[in-house]
Amino acid sequence: MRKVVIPIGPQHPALKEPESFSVTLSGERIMAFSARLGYNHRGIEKACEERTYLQDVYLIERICGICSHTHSTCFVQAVEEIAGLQVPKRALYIRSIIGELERIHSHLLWLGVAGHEVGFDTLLMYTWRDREVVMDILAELTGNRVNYGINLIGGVKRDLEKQHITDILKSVDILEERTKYYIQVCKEESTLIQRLSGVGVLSHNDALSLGAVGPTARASDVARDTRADDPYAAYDELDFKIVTDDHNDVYGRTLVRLGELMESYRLIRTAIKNLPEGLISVKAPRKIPVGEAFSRYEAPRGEDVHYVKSNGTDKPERVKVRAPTLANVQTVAKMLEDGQLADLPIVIAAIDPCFSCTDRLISVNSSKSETLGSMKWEDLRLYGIEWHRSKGMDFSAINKKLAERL
Amino acid sequence: MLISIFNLLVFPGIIFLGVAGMSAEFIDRKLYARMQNRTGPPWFQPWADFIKLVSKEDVVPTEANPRMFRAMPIFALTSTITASFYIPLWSTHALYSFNGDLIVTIYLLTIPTLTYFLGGWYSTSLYSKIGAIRSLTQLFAYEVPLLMCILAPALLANTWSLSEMAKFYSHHHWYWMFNLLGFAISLIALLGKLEKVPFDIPEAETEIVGGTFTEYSGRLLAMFKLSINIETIVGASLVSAVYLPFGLQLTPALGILLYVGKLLFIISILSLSRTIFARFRMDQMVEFCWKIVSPLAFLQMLICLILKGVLAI
Amino acid sequence: MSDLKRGACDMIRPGKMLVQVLQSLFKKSATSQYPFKKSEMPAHYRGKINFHPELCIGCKMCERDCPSNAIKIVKVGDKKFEAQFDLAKCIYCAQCVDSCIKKALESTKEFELAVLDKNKLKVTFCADVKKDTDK
Amino acid sequence: MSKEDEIVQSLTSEFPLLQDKAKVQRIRRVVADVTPDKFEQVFAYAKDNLGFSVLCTITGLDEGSTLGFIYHMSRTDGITFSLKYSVPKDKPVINSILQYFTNADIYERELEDLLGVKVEGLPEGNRYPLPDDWPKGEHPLRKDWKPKGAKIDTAETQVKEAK
Repeated sequence: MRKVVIPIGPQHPALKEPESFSVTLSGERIMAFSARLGYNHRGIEKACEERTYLQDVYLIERICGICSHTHSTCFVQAVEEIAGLQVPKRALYIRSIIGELERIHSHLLWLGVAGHEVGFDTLLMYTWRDREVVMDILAELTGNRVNYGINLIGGVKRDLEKQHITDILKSVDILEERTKYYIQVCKEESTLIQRLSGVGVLSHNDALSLGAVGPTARASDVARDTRADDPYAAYDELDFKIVTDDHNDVYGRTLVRLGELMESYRLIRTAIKNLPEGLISVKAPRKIPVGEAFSRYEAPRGEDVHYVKSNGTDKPERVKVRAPTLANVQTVAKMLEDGQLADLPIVIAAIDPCFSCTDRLISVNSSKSETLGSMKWEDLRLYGIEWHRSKGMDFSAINKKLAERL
Repeated sequence: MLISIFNLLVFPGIIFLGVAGMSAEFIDRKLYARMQNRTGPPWFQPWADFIKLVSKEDVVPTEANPRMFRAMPIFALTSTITASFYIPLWSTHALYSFNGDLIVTIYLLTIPTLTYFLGGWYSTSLYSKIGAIRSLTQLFAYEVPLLMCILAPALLANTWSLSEMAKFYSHHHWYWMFNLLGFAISLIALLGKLEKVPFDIPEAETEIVGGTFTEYSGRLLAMFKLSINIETIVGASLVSAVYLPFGLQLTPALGILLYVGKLLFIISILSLSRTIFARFRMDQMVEFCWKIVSPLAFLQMLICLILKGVLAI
Repeated sequence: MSDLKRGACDMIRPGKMLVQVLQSLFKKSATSQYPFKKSEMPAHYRGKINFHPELCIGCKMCERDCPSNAIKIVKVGDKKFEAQFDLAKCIYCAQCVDSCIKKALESTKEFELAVLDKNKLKVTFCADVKKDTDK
Repeated sequence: MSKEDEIVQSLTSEFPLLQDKAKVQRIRRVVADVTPDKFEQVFAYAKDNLGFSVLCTITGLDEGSTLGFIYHMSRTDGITFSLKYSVPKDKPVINSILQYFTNADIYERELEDLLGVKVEGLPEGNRYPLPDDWPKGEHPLRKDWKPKGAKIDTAETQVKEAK
């Protein structure tokens, strides 16, 4: 059969964010795969150099909507290291608790997306319904469902109150119950297992040599977890198990994430039990002394890495972000070798890609610049009206009526 | 003449089937939503969707063959409506019947799938083409077990006419119980025919966007959607006529109620399977149909043949 | 079916979710009827910012710290300041609330801020009138 | 002696020129500065003999007259090693490390795009992360690069505009 090259993206129902893949197919079989990343580049690294550390915390937090706590904690850790700040224990514990809650919400989200990619929408609806529990808790603790804004250079902004603690414990109990059910579903529902098992195989050695991180690596039996290897926040005082699996495929990645959910519940319980009393932040200077720091954080998707260099002013000299997806996306080509088109969405989804994290820059365009041209909203609207008019459709009367009503 | 026009346009033609199809879509979507713990759409949602599509512009891709592209939805719609004429709905009489209408009905119900293939193929879009090939591959997988398991009751009844079959099963009250295996198989095949989860491979949106219908829009898409809805009703009617042929001699009012009940039962089973299964992959689907479903359909035929000998019909 | 060979699962049970799915039919749906039934935000929600002009001393710390340059403090009279907010720019991080030493700024629970006209998102809190007059 | 000190000692005994250049930044962080010509030897030594088997990322820096490159590597016990070297800005050419780490190409392409350095030995492929129609010679992470024609909306420019 003739080979066809089909584009997956930049706009495609399987991709939740714009990113372009092209797949060469022979029938249903994938012969070649190539990726073109960068559609989400927003210039955050450059923009960080133009802003103060205080503002950068919020900017960095908005790299990604799902692992926002990941990035802000990782950045704040680096800055605190340069400034030599001794962050209070209670703040570290609160950071860990929020981090684990974030992991829960991210993994539940992933499970739903995975279900959707293999046409199992019921799993999507159920997990996302249950995810609301943890989202509500996060909103209560931090003031918002995403972009928590709880980190501060030198600590955290908000304290955990008694009410919060009972609420967290209550919702963790609910979620644990539900997660046990999902583990059962994933281990027994045969139509689901058929779609996950033996798909997107990444052998142990490939995972090592391609530098896979997070659940992707752990499902290939690579026991690598930054929380244990390079403890940050309060993880050196918390006891937890690194969840690994030797299935090497998407099924293994599902089990690892579900296992991590169970670990997260346990972690939150111990963290709350051991929560020390005391301050939640120390005062940070506006100007950070000269220095550099390299900070690592285990995001839900894998190891997140930040490098910060300061030059003694209130603005950083250089901020470098390496999101986990960038490390994992290189394993996708290997996973898809000899795969089928039908498996492509779930294999891409199985690394839990977050392309907003991965790409971070696009130039701020002006409408006048020719090379970097873009259209203003109003121009686009007029263009649309003109186009429709040329096709014999005139909406001006309706528009007028609409304008009057508004 | 007038009666023919009435039959064609009102009952059991386009209006009745359209209304029934839309209601079936609503019931399916509502059940699906409720089973997923959602609220689901209001009753007029399928109508609103249909009206919206009809009022929109048809876009025909420049690369596509416009004649084929436009003709396919019409073929799909007409063939499904025609198929309904040979199926006895709540009595033992179909609108038209002759010995062999069983085969004609199945054949007519195959045409929509063929039009999906041709429509997708002539759209010339890559996604459409892959969807088209997939729907054809799928056709070969489910059509054989469907035909075999529908032939089994016909063998038992010793006729090729749906109406005659209905009469036979009305006389022999409990004989339809022998065909329950075939009923299950026909539901599986119906899922494949209607391209619903777990067999919605030809339009798996996460893989190939809209599959066959990627390039369709406006009225043409509305017609395809309507033909799928009508196919649901016709397919469910066929299955209920072949496998649930009881209560056909009741008064028309009770008969209609029973018929609606049977349709609801079949549609709910279809929605339920949509809810609790994940989508199959093409190779798994073909393997499943050939290695599991076909032998079972063959078994059903065997049961009927043996019964025929034992009961000496 | 490679899973069987690999021993991936303990049990093969198609339709594992059947029971819960059927139970859901008789449960109240989890959908929130949002625009018809307003949802309540938690106590410390970071919504639209409110400004108390009488407390402001014009130190402009909020203006300096705002990550998105959404605030402008303007002197309108003797020890009287007004705040101009561009809610379209605001990212609702509530850093200004933390930066304000006089607690002249506070987060409210208000979150339904979508409008068709972008200019309506420019809110000015006037100094002489205590309440937000722009609304 | 801690593991970090052992690493530093091993490095300095193997490469005497690293005498004051390799140091322990803090627990689990080892940093070193090398000259461009010695970089590859030290890099290979760290990978093969010291067990730094994971390449975390490559950071590119604009240091005024030079461009700096930091290769962050980590190993399973959590120790990370940041190896840095600089090349002059007027001759921005570095060698690819693809032979050591096959996953390095995306990081090196990022350097090519954002810092305008030529990476020798990088095979043809899609660029990352800038758009395909991005003008040549524009490298956003260079300190002298400013978005062209764009209005940078800061407090200062707002004040200027008001005047």
